[in-house]
Amino acid sequence: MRKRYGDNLWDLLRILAAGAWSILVGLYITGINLIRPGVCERYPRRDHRPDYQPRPGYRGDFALLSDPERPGGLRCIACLQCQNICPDQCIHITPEGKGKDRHPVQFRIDTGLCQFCWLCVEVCPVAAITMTPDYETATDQPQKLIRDLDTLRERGRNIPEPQRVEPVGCVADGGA
Amino acid sequence: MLSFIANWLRDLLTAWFQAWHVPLVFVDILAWIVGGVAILILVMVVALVFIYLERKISGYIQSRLGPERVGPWGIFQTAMDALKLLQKEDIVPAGADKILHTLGPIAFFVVGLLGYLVIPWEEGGTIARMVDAHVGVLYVLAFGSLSVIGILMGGWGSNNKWSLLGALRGAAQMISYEVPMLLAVVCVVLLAGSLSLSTIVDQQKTLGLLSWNLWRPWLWLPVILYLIAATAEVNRTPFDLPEAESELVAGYHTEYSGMKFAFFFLAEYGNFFLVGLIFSVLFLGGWSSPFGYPDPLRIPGVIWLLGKATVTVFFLMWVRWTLPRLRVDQLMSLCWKVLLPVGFLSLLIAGTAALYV
Amino acid sequence: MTWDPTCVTEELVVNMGPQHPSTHGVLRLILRLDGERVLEVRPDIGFLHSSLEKIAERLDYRQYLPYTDRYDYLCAMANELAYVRAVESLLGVEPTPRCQWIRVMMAEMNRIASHLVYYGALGMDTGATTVFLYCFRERERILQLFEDASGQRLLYHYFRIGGLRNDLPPGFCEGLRSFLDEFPRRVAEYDALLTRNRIFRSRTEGVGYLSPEAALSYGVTGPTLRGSGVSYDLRRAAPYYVYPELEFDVPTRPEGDVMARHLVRQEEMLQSVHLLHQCLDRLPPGEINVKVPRKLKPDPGEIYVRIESPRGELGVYLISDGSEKPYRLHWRAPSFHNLQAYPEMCQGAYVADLVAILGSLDIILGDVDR
Amino acid sequence: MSDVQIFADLAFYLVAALILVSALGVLFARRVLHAALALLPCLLGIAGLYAVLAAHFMFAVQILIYAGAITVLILFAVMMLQRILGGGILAGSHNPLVGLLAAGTMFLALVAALLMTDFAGQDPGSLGVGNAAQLGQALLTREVLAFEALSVVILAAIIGAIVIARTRAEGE
Repeated sequence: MRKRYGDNLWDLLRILAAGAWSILVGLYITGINLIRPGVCERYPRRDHRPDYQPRPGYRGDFALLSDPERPGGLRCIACLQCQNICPDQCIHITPEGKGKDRHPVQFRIDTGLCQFCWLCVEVCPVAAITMTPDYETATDQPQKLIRDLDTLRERGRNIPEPQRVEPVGCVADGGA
Repeated sequence: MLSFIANWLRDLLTAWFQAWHVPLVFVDILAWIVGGVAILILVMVVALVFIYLERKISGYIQSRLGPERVGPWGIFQTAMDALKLLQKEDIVPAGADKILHTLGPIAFFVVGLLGYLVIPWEEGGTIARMVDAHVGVLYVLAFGSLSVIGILMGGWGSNNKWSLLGALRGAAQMISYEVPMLLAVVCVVLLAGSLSLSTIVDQQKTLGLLSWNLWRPWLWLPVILYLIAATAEVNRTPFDLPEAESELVAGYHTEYSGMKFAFFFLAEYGNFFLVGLIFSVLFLGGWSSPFGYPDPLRIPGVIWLLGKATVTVFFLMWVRWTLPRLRVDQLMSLCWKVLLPVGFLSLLIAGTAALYV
Repeated sequence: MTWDPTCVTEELVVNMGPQHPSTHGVLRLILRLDGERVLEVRPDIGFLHSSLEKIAERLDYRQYLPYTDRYDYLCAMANELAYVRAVESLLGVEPTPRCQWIRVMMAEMNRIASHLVYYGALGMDTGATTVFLYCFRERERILQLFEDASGQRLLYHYFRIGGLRNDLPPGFCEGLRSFLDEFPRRVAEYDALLTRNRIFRSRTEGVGYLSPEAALSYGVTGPTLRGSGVSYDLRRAAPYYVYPELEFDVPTRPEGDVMARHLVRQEEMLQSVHLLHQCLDRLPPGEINVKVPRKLKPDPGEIYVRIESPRGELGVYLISDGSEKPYRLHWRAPSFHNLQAYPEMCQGAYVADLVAILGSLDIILGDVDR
Repeated sequence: MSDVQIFADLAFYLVAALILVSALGVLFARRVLHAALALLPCLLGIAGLYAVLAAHFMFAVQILIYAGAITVLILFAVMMLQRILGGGILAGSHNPLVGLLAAGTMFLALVAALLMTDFAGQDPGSLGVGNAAQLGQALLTREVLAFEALSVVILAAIIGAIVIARTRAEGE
């Protein structure tokens, strides 16, 4: 039930004093925070943490790992498992060749449709597809969101091994 | 310094006008025009600066950075925003009362400027000197009470229910809080024995910091009262109900864009700074130096006044970014049940002090 | 002089939303106002309908998992937990102990993160903008931990059927511990800045009253129910995973107003800190994944699994017809049920109370509309 | 005639024109809201008249009370009473005869007052109508009976308003 303040004078004064005190406490807290350094980062300027990179395993952009001994220079065997598991059907692969020579001639990922769930990376039997920690993928042109084979190959050229999270976990004592 | 320039100009003009047989009354008219333009520029600059400061201070309070892109530390951000607003299309909502929609921000802006005319910038340095000599305090309050008309016009003319609700809230709030504000000011007037702002400052100048009205215990209640009521008059948190964004979208200026919005916005900060100026004049010794009279540092009075007003404004900004907003009924009961009795009490105290201290 | 019958204060019908700063998304409230008083409020939902239940019928069990993150985006871990538990129960798979501990940890961290958003949003609704950013500052640290563990900040897709995406990364436990050590001090700061503020108290105390009977009959759950004095928490009432082994209180408040719900959530954050300390102390080593078949084909049957999400009882009702895809999936969304009690709470409220009450319900429109 | 006098005369005619025009606006505005808004320049013009007479106190009080408070109250009431956003009530004369009678009586009274006043010997400054101190002294000494009577009337009005508001609140 709604209390009626000010029914008696003493109550009113007490409430006013407590209210004024609570406001002063609030001012103290905001005042302290005014002096504390801010936590925001000057994002595109990067003078805060210039070498910041997300951890391995961050789901940013796609890359296809290279293997110079295989046709097409890619590890990918065009088994279509990633295309099949993709919930958004954003991967389109055109395979070529039979058996050991099977490789993709077209590998298209529409990152505009992608929900970055990492399922394609998990399902890949040869660890050919991976995701890189590139997080600045925004664009104002939808066609720039589509990654084709050349882009993916180029991105994967500098990645020696697929980006996986190390299986080192912490246990009860808090150590790694 | 200012009055020196003004006097020199006046003498020059008088000489010219006499030479050309122009009635001398035009010297006064010209002085008014020059003063008015100066005030207009001042208010514009002040509003831009304080919008920037508000954003920066709120940023720091909230562990953010605030604007920092345009210019060093983002100091040109508000200027750029103003430019952007000027370029924008002027949208009048369908079914709106076009005349009122246009008149609203203009009325708000013009009325906001008028209060500056009687502020004593330095010794004897008001623009409307005749008015200030008789009723300076009342004059400021009178034009403060008019600013609600602009809000009502804008809120009504927008043909939007949120605007209307905001305007009605604004009207109710500003009329109500005028009363405690008047009571607080009357306490100072009682002690000063004059309605003139210059006289009120003159009484606080002798010992510098020590002779400020702020240190007189019988004026402490009016100080608090004035700060609360003035915050409510300029619609700032915790009394920003007319434009409460979480309730009324943007209140009375929901439907405004471009120039007209800029007018509302600038005038709001103009009014806000005016509150700081009047507080400095009433309680912080106005243009007088805090180190005694005459100023040992020889800093112009305008600087002191602007500095004091800035400190007041900073305090109110700090309050704004700390407190939640009151509800309409609580706003009204705070005004009529708490502030009004406290106002009468402080009037009693101030009256007693005026008689016996 | 004739009296013009139109010359009366007329009721004002206002659309609040779907585009309104404080309807927490795209909710449309149809208000009937008498001045500032609310005569009637009718929530109109469905603007964020994303047919998540239908999507489930199109995809197989594994593919649907990333979608669960997306409908209640503030506690994605809880959604994943509910769904993963449902599928695993249907399959008869029991996750490893370490996996269970980590899942509980993640769910509790997500509870803190979600309550922080609630906390700040209520402050925002009542006009105190600053506490919102303080809450986001602390939430950011949790999100950073989530990003380290799962690779994403908001839509984690961290749980898998039968286990987890990966084990906890190095440094995770240290990071969490330092956060947990600092966080209670931050809560005390919010408490002093917002909760104990006189203006905030007068805005929330006695506002939006919901009686325990009404709450139960509307199917209200979670902190909103506990704010009405009903001590009902699925972590206690129908415990799952390691909750029976953990020690925690179920905070309850009898007042049934906005403030009561607010205090319940504030206390819950501290309880979650307590729970997380226990999790960190007792986290067992071992495997995190159990082998599940590549093609998931549960036996025909149906199951209802519920967990305590930050918003209340989150249930998954799953029917399998023996194929790779669910035959039917239904979410029992806590926000949807809590929102039903909203018109009841708003009786006799002011316009300004509407947003405070809505804030105290802590609804997510993605959760309401699914 | 001095320069100041010319200036004052000019100001007087300007202000008088403003008052007349806006008063006609009040009379002939089609919407009540516009009529209420037209009242504003009218009242401000009257304040201007006081300013021309160097009655600064009256000038400020006129703005503060009439323009700032009464007009706002009228506007407020009009807005509350209007069918909200429904076009607005149209102004019209419901009973021209009574109105004419009232206006005529007022006019006669004003003319009589004008005729009975001796303007020649009066200097606006010496009257002290605009001086706060003199006005206050007059109110608390010579005119104290009228002052007190007025305050009783206002008190009664306040109590009456509260009573009306209370019964409505309980009736809800």
